[in-house]
Amino acid sequence: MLEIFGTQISLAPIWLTLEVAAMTTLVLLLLGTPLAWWMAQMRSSNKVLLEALVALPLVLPPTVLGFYLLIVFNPTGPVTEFLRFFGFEGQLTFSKTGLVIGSVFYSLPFAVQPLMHAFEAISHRLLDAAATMRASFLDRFFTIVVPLSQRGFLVAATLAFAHTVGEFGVVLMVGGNIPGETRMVSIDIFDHVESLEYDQAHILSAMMLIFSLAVLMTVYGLNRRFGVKVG
Amino acid sequence: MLEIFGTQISLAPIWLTLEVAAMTTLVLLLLGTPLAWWMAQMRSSNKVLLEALVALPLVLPPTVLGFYLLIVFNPTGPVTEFLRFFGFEGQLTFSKTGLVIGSVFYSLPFAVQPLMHAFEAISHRLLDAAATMRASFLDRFFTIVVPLSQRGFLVAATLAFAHTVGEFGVVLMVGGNIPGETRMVSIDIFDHVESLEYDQAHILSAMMLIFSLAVLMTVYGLNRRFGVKVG
Amino acid sequence: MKLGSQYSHPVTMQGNLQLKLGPFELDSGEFTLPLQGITVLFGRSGSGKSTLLRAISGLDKRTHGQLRVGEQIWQDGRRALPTERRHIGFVFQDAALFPHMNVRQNLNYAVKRLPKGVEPADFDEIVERVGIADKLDRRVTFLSGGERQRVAIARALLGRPELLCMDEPLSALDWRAKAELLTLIEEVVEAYRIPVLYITHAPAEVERLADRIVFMQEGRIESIETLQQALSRVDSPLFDEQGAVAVLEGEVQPIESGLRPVKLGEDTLWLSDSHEIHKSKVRVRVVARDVSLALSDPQSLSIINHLPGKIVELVPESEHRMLVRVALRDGQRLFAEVTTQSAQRLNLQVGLKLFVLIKSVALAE
Amino acid sequence: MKLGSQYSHPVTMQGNLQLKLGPFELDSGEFTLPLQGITVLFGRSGSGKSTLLRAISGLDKRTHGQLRVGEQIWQDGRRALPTERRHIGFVFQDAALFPHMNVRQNLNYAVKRLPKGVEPADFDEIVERVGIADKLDRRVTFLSGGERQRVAIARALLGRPELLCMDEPLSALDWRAKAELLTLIEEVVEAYRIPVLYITHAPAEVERLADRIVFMQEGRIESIETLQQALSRVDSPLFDEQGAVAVLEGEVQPIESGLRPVKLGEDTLWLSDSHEIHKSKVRVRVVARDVSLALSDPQSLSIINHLPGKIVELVPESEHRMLVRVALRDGQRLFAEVTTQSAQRLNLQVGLKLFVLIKSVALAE
Amino acid sequence: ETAKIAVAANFTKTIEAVGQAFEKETGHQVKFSFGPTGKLYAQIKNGAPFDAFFGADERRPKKTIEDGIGVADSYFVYAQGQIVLYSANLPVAEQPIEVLKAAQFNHLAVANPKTAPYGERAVAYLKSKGLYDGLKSKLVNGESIAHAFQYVATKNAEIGFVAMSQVVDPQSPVYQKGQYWVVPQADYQPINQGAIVTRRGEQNEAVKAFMKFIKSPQAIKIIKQFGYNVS
Ligand SMILES: Nc1ncnc2c1ncn2[C@@H]1O[C@H](COP(=O)(O)OP(=O)(O)OP(=O)(O)O)[C@@H](O)[C@H]1O
Ligand SMILES: Nc1ncnc2c1ncn2[C@@H]1O[C@H](COP(=O)(O)OP(=O)(O)OP(=O)(O)O)[C@@H](O)[C@H]1O
Ligand SMILES: [Mg+2]
Ligand SMILES: [Mg+2]
Repeated sequence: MLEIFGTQISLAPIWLTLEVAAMTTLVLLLLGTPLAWWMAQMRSSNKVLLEALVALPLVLPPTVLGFYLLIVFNPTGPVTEFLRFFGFEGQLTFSKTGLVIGSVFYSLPFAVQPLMHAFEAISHRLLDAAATMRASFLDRFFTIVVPLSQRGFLVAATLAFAHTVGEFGVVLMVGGNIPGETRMVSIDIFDHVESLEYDQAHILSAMMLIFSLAVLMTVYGLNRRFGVKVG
Repeated sequence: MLEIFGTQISLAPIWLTLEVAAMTTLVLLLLGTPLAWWMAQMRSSNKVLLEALVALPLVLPPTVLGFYLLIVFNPTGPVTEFLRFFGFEGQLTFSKTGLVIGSVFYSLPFAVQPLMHAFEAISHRLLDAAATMRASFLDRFFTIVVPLSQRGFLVAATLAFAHTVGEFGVVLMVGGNIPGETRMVSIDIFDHVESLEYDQAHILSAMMLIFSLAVLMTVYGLNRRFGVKVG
Repeated sequence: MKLGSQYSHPVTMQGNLQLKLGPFELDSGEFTLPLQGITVLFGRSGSGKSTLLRAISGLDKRTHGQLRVGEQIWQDGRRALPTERRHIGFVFQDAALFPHMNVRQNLNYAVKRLPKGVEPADFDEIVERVGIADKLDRRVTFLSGGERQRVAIARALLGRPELLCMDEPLSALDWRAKAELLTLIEEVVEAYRIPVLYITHAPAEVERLADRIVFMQEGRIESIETLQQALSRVDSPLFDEQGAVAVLEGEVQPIESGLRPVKLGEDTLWLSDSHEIHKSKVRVRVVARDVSLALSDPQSLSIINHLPGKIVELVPESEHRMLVRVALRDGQRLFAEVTTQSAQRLNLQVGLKLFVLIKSVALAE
Repeated sequence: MKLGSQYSHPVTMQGNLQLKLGPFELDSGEFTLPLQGITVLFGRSGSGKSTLLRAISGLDKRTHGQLRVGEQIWQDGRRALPTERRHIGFVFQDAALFPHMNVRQNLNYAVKRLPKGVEPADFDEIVERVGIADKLDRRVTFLSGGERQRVAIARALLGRPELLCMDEPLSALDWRAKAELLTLIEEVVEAYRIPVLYITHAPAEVERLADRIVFMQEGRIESIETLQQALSRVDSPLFDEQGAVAVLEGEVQPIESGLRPVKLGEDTLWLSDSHEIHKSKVRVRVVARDVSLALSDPQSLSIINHLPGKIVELVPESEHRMLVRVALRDGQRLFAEVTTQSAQRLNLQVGLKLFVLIKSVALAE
Repeated sequence: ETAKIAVAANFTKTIEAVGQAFEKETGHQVKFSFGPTGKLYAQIKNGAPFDAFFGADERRPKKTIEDGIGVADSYFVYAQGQIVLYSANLPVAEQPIEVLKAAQFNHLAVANPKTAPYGERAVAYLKSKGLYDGLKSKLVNGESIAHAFQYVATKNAEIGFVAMSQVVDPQSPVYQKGQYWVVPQADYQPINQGAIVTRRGEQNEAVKAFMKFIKSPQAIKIIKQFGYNVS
């Protein structure tokens, strides 16, 4: 609990939000990187189809997306059964795992797009040069592609993070708004608005905005100071 | 009214959604183009700050964003007064205008980012060449920049359109869910889910997905066939 | 400034331009340039040639200083006449064709934007002369480097510029394309009488084209000289690995038994280049190392160019080599490079009459 | 293939590669190439030189066909040994330095990835020889074009390649940088005895460097010839606007009164290039147009190179010009270009003994 | 023991007060998750870990029993909502019907009659009084009763049917501002808010204790304080 201007602010949702957003960002970078690389290598016709598919979650309202995720990840549903087969215990929905899965779906395009643009901009001759120096594919990827796509990773991470922080519909649907477990800041603000606690809502919103702006600017600032300027 | 598999589907929200999405896309292109151009010309330090600012609406949950829009747009508030000064009649909330303005805020980053990338990729020497042939700035913009940023405009338009179609929180908060005036498909689906009319919800969702995929692919396909391949 | 007015009497460009680009600073200093014929900007890489040309064209908004062309003020402090109102044409090193238009559309871009009252140039004639008549409907992305430059030149000409700027228009091309386009540029400049500012760092191009040369160094204009002035220095920046060079001007005669006679006063130089020449006056480039000296007119020798001349100067080049400047009978001068040994053996001295033997002579290109 | 094994007896590359790139089709045909010394790939722009070199290096996954180097199979149908296991070095036209690393990091990239058991090359020596010892901590984005290529060459050498591929490594450079780097490449190749595949379309580079030449045309290998074979044809593709050229090989002698004597058998050619030479054998490039013929040894003439020779062939070049092939006393041959008029005047005929006058002679570069 | 209870969003504040009293009294823990009733229902149906479900109406709690998720005989009505007509400027306290008849306002806010019982009752009331047709074009629908209230509180709608609980709350932004009129309970079907225990919570001691506690006079007093009726 934190007191600001005489108003009680519960901190648990804030920590949870940061944790979920961080995990989502991590998962998105891990999944999005190979996907974006693959898309960047494609010829234009398939690429646009894939781009369209990746952008498709955008079209569904998040609550509706959450509704379908709820149905798909139902504890007696096939996906959970499938995972259980591999030793997965527990439930996908109404847990942090569920929040992360939902957010990953929802923010996928924001991670994939900037990465793809960054990868497309890398000169293949640099990779060729590395190959002639006996660098294997993974070696080339980590020593050439990753450092040169720094800005793409940065944009992907910040967009994914920001979008997850501001995420509401999916999280509410898939998470269940359980205090201390799946109640994120966005839902908390909403609850405060619902119960006429506008002061808390205002303070929380302001905190999120200021915090996010601070994070964005620090990250961009660091990038600017230490980043590679290419081209 | 349309009957699919014995289920009544009201078409009005669909038309409204398409209309609002189209208008939002138009407004975003009109506003986003100069903003993106300006950002593309900037040196990197200010640019990242501006990029962060443009991305900021992402951090607020749409419902919360909508809540603040409700406060800002109230008919006796300064924004409405300001607009009234320019001859604007009526109210922003509970109107299509309000929906469009709300969606514009919400989707701004998705229009600005791809446009900025596209503009950055244009060789300034082409603009120089056009200037030596007596083309004024606007002339150069429309005859060189716009055709060469075709793909950026396409991505911006499709993302903005898709995001508006799937937009929920802001529209819900600001619109007033007036049938035929501000009830969009996303809210309609939500209402169906709320009142346990899952069949209608499924059918509407499927329609939106299929329609969106069709639109995206047609647009990308046309672009591929008639588009300019540069570089 | 009325279009065409400069054709009769040359307009003067007068200026003093500054432009700071990161660590680099262009500061031209006061300069005055008659806009007539071809003016070459010459200098080492990074000396600011491109920057100056862009400043003159108004393509860099950060320029300040003064620039006046004829009666018209192009730059005054930070206030600048926008490029689109300077009536210039620009040919860039990489052509800068619009990739979303075909060749004809690229050309028409210039034609459509001619100011009212300016008569369009003869489209067909220019296209024909530049040699792209059969490529008008091609996508520009499918053109070769030489073809692209031709289109760029045609496009610039169709804009009826009052000044044509060219920034290394040929440097990306191979020698064959280069040779063809040099001829084209020469012809075009002569035919349309447009003053040209031309950047190159190839001395051969300078010798072929230049009426005057603007030497640049570290962002400054060092000097503005005519070609003859520039070549008369022994340490001219125009001399490259081939060493000293002279350029002789002569009148072309009809071909005789496969050789092209070029009259230098009463004497004749025979060129082996037998390709067609449309001009009456040509420049001939003579490298000092290709020139031998003989005290008497030698016989039983396959060298055909033996010209009588007189030594006007002996310039030691190094311990063992020297340059001998020889005046021909019509007053034009050229260099011969000889070893000090030979000079002693032949007893070379100023005033000595002798024969200049030139083995290989080429039109300046 | 053990590292260094090819130094003693040359490995052979044998192959037949296909690669389709849009409208362009590379189909090398069967070829056999001893991997020793410098092999130049020569051909017009678009003939497929780069494509072939990339196919040989395994840089294009779409390649198919056969390729065997020594005992090792590099390509068999669609199966290909990945580039990183071919132990090649590659120097690209634009250097392809890693922009996020400084010079030292670029160099170490190669060193760190040497296979176990391969002894690293002497870093300091290579860096010194290539002339970048004082630039190791520079950001590569701040290097000039020539410096970039030096780093690229050093980087390739530090990878201890068993084959060095170079795709027009000098074409983006000006003549000064070009001359320096040509010397460097020559030295390096001699010092480290690495076989080289070298692409260029500059005949001067071919004449200077090539041990053998792979002529390419429209995606095919037309022929593989030694330099002498290639130059002995009158219509050699190596001849450019300067016309026919001969390359003479001779032994360098110490400088005498500012001139560099090069022994061709008993006769001596005097070069005016007096820069340092670290080799005993050099190639000298003689352009046919620079060669004059005299029936008797002429006196009172500043030309210092008078070599006795004998006409072995007369080749009409055009109606009015001919090439005269002359054998020197040590058997090496060169061309002289003369007008038909002169030929008649001097009564030139096969077997005629005469003197060859060479005004300007340069080391091939 | 801990009980996880899903509660309709309109009851957020009330049940938190009850919960605090309960925890003090019994030592058990309760965790409340809030959301729209339909969404909570969908979550419970898809395996959400809730031990009890407090809906905003009768229908959806009862449906869980039909679905076999709710314990058959656990259903009871824990509160009845009261509708009030609120306006900041119009004299609704003295002349409610006249104000509605005169219709000198642009917007009348109600909760969505399709999904929220407050809205449904309000519309039914208007119909029964013959006022509906005259006001139909001025109705704006809040997604929930809280949302309808926001329209009024932010002055986007001049007048609205809201919940008693929202105007009597001392934290409410309209507390002791403007006027309200309590719609006579006899004029509309009671808004029964029903609750059930889920099969999952059947054995949970905390749930049993809470269900008992909420029927206690102490709890009823709290509920009434917040503006609800308890029959
Ligand atoms: N936009 C820029 N920002 C910073 N420095 C620049 C910029 N443009 C050019 N320079 C620098 O200004 C200097 C002069 O450049 P400029 O292109 O005018 O030279 P140049 O004489 O045309 O050379 P070259 O013969 O290589 O074309 C160079 O050192 C270059 O690096
Ligand atoms: N990725 C590609 N896709 C399609 N065509 C290509 C591709 N790469 C090269 N080509 C075409 O293949 C042909 C041969 O190209 P290549 O680069 O091998 O020629 P080159 O002999 O190296 O020419 P240059 O001397 O100009 O470098 C050219 O016509 C070129 O346009
Ligand atoms: Mg330049
Ligand atoms: Mg090539």
